[in-house]
Amino acid sequence: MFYREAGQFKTSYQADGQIFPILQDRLALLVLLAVAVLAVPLLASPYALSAILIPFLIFSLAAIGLNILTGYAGQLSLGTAAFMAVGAFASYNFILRIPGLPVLLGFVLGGLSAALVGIAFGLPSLRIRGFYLAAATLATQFFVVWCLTKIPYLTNYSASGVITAQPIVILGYAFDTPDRKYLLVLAVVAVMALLAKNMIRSNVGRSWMAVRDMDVAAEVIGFRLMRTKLLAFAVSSFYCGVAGALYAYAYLGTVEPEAYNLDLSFRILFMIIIGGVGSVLGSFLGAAFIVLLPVLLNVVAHSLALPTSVASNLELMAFGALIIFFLIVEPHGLARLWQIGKEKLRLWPFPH
Amino acid sequence: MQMNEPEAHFGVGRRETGPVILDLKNISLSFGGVKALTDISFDVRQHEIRAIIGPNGAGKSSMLNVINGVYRPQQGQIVYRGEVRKNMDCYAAAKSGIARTFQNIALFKGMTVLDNIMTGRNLKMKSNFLMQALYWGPARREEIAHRIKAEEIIDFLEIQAIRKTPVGRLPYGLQKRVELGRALAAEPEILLLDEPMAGMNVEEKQDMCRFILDVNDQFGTTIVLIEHDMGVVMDISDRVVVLDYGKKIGDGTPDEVRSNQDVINAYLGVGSEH
Amino acid sequence: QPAEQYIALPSYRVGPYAAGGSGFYGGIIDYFNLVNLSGGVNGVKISWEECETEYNPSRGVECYERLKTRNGGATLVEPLSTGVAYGILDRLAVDKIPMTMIGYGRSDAANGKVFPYVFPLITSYWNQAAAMIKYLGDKEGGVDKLKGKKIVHLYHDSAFGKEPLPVLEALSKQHGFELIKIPVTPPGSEQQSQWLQIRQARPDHVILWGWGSMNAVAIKTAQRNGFPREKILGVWWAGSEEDTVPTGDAAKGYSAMTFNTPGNYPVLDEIRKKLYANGKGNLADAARIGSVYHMRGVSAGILWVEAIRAAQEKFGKGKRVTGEQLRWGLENLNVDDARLKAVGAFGMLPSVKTSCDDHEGSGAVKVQQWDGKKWNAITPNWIVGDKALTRKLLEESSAAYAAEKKITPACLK
Amino acid sequence: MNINFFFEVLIGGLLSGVMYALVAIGFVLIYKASGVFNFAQGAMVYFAALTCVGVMDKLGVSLWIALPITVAVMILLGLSIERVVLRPLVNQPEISLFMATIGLAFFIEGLAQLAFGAQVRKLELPIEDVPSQYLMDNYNILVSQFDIMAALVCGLLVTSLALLFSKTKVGRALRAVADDHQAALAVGIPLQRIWAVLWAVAGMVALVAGMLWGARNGVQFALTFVALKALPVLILGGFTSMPGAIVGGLIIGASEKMAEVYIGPIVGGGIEGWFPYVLALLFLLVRPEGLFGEKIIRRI
Amino acid sequence: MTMTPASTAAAAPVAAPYLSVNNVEVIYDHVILVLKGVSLQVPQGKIVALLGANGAGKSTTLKTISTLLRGERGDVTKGEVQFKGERIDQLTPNELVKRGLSQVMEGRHCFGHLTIEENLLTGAYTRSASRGELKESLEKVYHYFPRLKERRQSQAGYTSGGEQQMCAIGRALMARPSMILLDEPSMGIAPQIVEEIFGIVKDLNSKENVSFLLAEQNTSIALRYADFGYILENGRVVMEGAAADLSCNEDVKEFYLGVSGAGRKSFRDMKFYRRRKRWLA
Ligand SMILES: Nc1ncnc2c1ncn2[C@@H]1O[C@H](COP(=O)(O)OP(=O)(O)OP(=O)(O)O)[C@@H](O)[C@H]1O
Ligand SMILES: Nc1ncnc2c1ncn2[C@@H]1O[C@H](COP(=O)(O)OP(=O)(O)OP(=O)(O)O)[C@@H](O)[C@H]1O
Ligand SMILES: [Mg+2]
Ligand SMILES: [Mg+2]
Repeated sequence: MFYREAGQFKTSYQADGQIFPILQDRLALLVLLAVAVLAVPLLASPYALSAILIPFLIFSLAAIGLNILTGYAGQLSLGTAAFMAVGAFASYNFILRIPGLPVLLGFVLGGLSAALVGIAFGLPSLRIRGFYLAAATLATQFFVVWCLTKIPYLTNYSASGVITAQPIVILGYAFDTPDRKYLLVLAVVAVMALLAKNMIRSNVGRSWMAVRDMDVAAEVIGFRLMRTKLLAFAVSSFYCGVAGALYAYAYLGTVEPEAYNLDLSFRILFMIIIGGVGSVLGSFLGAAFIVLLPVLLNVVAHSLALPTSVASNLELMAFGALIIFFLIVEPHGLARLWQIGKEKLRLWPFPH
Repeated sequence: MQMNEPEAHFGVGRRETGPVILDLKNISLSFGGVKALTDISFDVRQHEIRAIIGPNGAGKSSMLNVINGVYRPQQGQIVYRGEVRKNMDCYAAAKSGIARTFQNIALFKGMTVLDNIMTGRNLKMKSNFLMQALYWGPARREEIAHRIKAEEIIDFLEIQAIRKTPVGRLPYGLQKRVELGRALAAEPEILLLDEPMAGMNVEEKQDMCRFILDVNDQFGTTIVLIEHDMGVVMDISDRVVVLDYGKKIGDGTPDEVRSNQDVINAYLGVGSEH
Repeated sequence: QPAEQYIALPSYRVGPYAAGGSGFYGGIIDYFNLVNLSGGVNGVKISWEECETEYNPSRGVECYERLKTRNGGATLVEPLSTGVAYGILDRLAVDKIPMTMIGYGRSDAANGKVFPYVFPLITSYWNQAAAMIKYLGDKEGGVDKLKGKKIVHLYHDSAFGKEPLPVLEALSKQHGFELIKIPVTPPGSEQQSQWLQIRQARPDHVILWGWGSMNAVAIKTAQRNGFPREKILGVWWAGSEEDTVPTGDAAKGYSAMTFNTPGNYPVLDEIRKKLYANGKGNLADAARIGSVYHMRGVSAGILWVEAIRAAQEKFGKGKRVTGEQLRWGLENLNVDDARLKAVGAFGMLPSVKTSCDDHEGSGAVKVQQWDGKKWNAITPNWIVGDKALTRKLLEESSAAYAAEKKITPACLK
Repeated sequence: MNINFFFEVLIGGLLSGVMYALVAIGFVLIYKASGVFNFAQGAMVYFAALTCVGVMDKLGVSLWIALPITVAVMILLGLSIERVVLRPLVNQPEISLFMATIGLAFFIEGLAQLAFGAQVRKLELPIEDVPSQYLMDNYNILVSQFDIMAALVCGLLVTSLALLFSKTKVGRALRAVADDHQAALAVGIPLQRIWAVLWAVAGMVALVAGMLWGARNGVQFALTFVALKALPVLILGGFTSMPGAIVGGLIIGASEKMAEVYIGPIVGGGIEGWFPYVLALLFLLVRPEGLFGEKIIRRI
Repeated sequence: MTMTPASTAAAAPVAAPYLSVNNVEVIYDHVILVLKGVSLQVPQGKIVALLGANGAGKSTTLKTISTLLRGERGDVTKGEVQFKGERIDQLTPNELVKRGLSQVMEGRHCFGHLTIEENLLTGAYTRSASRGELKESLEKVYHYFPRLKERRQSQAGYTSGGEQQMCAIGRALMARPSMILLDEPSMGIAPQIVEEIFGIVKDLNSKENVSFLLAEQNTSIALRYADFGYILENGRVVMEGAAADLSCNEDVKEFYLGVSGAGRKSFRDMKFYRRRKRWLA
């Protein structure tokens, strides 16, 4: 009843081109942001902030990155964690070796390094497609982690091969408590999500989607395949790189290259598939699903007074089963489910 | 632009056919053992509607593919606007004003109708991706300017109601129309249409013809058209080239072609009343 | 409600390392149950909560954050995972919760001035590496006999496998043996080329610095290539039943480091009698009692309980101690042979005495050998390597860490 | 260069390649029949091996009794996967199906460990993994007799499956299904039944792989990782080709060992993890569909 | 408006329906209502044409019958389909083909990697035919479509649009069905061949008693060959009747045949965009 499009006429194309053309959506987003910025840091426990919300936001960012590449540009990739690792280790080295470098700039440089690596490993995509490309991107994954363990310079010659993120200080203000870190991450993620949304509704975004849907036709229309694909790799890796840096700086603190292993790549991939391939909202929903579900299952399973190993295994099985369940309900992911829900609501109470 | 107002068409005379704009000389193309095109030459004049007809597998689509650079002919030469090209490449073709539609609809299935049409305008967009990411100033103005053009095309093709629908969900006939829209969005000099009216009923074909004629009249767009409906071909085209088994067997005005015995044997069939 | 001493156990019982996780945490919990049966530590019962990490750093951090505030706040944490340990390393001092890293993690964390809340108890990788060389030297009849010998370091190609390199390299220079480093890409399910290289090099000894499935594969591949297992010496993460049983007879003669002497002890008997006989054991399979991982868990339990005891001595008997107080307990641990005898574990683990400078407390290890059925200790005494060397490395490395993190090294009270 | 050693490396590599191929076959089977990359293959290998030793353990029976029981379990598993997971997902985007197999992998892993516990087990096949004395004495070359048997088994498997695909109408139908689910349904190919059968066969192949790998490395969770070794084999050989799996396996096996032994020491070693992938990648640049894979048709 | 749905009832087929669709309603994606209660019948041995503008729901109707809708996230929310007196809405397409009901899908859908001949052979999957029988069937298809014989060894993905269309039709014939659902068979086919295809349809119909339900845009030819016709608009049947009656109907003439009073108008002379006329909208 309250969710209506009717009566909201767009008088300009500008208004129609908005990210959220429906007033209720805009209001909801504003409320959400207000809650996220004002209420959450006050109300949420440090646990929720530092163990749920921060990783949730960071993973969402990585998922947006992967979604740009896989969801929008159609290039299936399993190397996400590698790009995250490049972002983290590059940021670490820039901040370490350039005295006085602002941390945020360090993240940007980390992201740019990841983008460069992304371009290098994106080159094969000009010839290879689909699962072949996916399997080939594993080369990135293994190669990058190998480099990080083999080149002591990158870990500042630490004997154990781990890096310890420098404290985050921006303009003299230390982001050292969970709520501060949360706000920093939130800001970065919100801005980057907005930028992603902008790209997607402009020509770049359309070029990616065109290449995804039918690359030959895209070429005939005048998109240059090489440029488009490499740009997608670069932008995607940039996002992943920044996410990787945040993962090290705002979340783990001390990391070994192994933290960016194949497992992490897969987790990010799960997020976009479950959330919705080709949807920024889906990246968030998917990240929430993959971050929260195991926690919920863990809490539930361990409150059943089952032997721990039984509980742990049941948890794993339930996780797998729920993934399958949601895919069967909606193969296009949670974002589509959400959209259908909204469409129903829009029509409600007169369905047809 | 007021091309969606029917009245506008009264009094608008057909443009005169101009000089040769595209000249194909001795094109041969084969795939492994299959000879798709053998030594074909024909030209296209500015502003004309040029039809290509022929039985299935004659090489019509391949011909279009050669023109806009999807296929590279093994032999032959393409002269476009006076420039000789051994072969085109897709991007160069698009850049120099050749747009097309495809026989097996090649729309971007996951995108909305509006976005599909907007992709057609990509070569006209100048702002770089950073500006677009910021959606700021010039990038935003540019986007809106192009949106206006796209909306004109949408109005023209009468597909307003589906502008936000993902094209994958549309019925076949409408997809054909959207594809035409995408090609039109590029404001091409030459428009290559591969069976634009397949899968339409008479009423829809009439509309489609009208669209084509209007584009041709108003913008002077040169049109190369493949179509199996002889009624349509004979009615709207200026000249027709007939292919069979990759060879040219006829070329001329519709009337000439209609009475060409080779063409009747190979394609039209006797007693075809179209 | 009686006070309880709550300990956070971010454990893992599924995934690739489930076998180790279930044994280790099973041992801890068995010991806790045993202590609680006899009334707890001076009447304070121990409570704990587990959380499945799947050995994944991100999930481990979540577990830690979730567990740490439960039940009035965790007073100790043990993730048994380097990745998870690193992920929470920075948070410990803020949360004032001590963490033990029993037999893993960065060796320089033994410096309590830089890592006040971290306790790599019993022994660290560096001391283990030093002890290994000492043992090999003794086997040859003295470390000086190592001159001109060839030792292969076959390692898990990760931070873990590279950790001992500074020690091994320094010792190779010092004693004049040739060190051949051969990495194995994790997870290491294929090692044909490495073992061919080893066979080619004809080394006198092979140090197997492996983890997880890599170990069984190494032993099997050695057999396949006809390399004598007697010449292979594994680290303690390559020295459990889980590493040898799946290889069948191939592991016969293979030896590995350990900080528990295999055998039976009164404490294990009690666990059998009081817990498993009444269906209260934590292991699914009672046959695993006294297995390497289980014993390691029991040892952890013993040390923690002793730390609690020590902290209670100082801060109030019969009362729950806080994380900060337990940290003190861990830093002032003195589990000597008498104490071990009292808890029925004499000989099971070396005596442990910690201080602010030395959060490790021992550094002594043994070598055990697999006879095809079970592990047997083959060194009657605890071995300690060149501790001066490891101390030097430790100081350097932890100083670098302190500099990077802008920490001023100091002992906490 | 020591020529004898060179041959040892080469042969060792080729035989390792056979082991990879064994796992790759399972992937090819499912990919060919549905165009889906079956992420759960590794989990199935683990599940099969664990079920076999688990049954031996729990029921105290011999290998020869446990094997048929495991076969039955694997068939049941295949049938249920088709019924519960695949049937509702016919004609959905490939990536969703791929994801479903990931969910499946979790489920199977949990199920296996729940049923039989997480501890590492040994699996002893009647053939021992020691160097073949015969070859040692006569040619002074070291080859494990176990590997020779594995190669034979693998060859047999590939031949019979390749024949199935190329010579029977079911094979043709499978290729049709991989191209277009909807059209395959329309011509009356009983997609459901075919999938059920195939997943059952894939379960069997997983069992064979699980037995051999399990005997080699012990039956443990890490068996699920052997899939990672099979991937470069797949891309090199082509996702859709049985012979490709074996040829790809041999190439990957031999070249990765060569690389590790001869290039590894120069760059610090441990390159086996990525080398096969890079090799396969370079190869793809020349032939984007792999050695024997079906050519990708791009036409408009 | 001269004709109401009710008044056509008299013209409805009298023979017991071979295939009958009763009041089906179809929703895509849980929200898009496409068929709003469609009913139609195909008597045995007859050819029935299903006509209608783009998006009217013709293809959806055919997919409902062949139960291929499931794969496209479409749900039949109401109504039922009967074939030979049995409900078939719960059967799998494989069972339907076995019972003699085959569909030629719109938009070709050949198996790109299979050769033309292999494509045709998959069509015979449900038959347990001997090699000889298969060969005979193949020859028959090749006889109908000589072009296919020339391209028999080419991968279908590389053949021309028309060739693929022929392949799709030929493939359905290979199953020797007793009822064929044809979705736009004439699309993209040269006029001569179109006549031939319809000739084949008539042939099969009269010689082998195969029934047809064909969705077709080429109204004139469809009505020429069909016995009955249904006109679909916006997911509803708006008109039905004997083919001959329909082709005489003024509205049909104007909107579907493009002829009005003075005979066929040239496409060039259409000065106005047609305001689409709808019976119910
Ligand atoms: N998979 C789908 N998801 C959502 N909507 C669909 C889907 N398929 C078809 N539709 C919608 O259903 C309606 C009917 O489509 P259908 O394909 O049945 O029309 P048709 O009569 O066959 O048209 P045409 O003559 O163009 O082939 C259209 O409005 C279309 O947008
Ligand atoms: N990429 C290709 N590879 C191999 N053969 C091809 C390729 N493209 C076209 N052909 C062959 O070339 C011939 C001409 O094809 P083309 O698509 O040009 O025919 P057409 O005239 O458009 O026919 P239709 O009217 O059926 O669309 C056909 O026999 C076709 O099989
Ligand atoms: Mg064509
Ligand atoms: Mg249709």
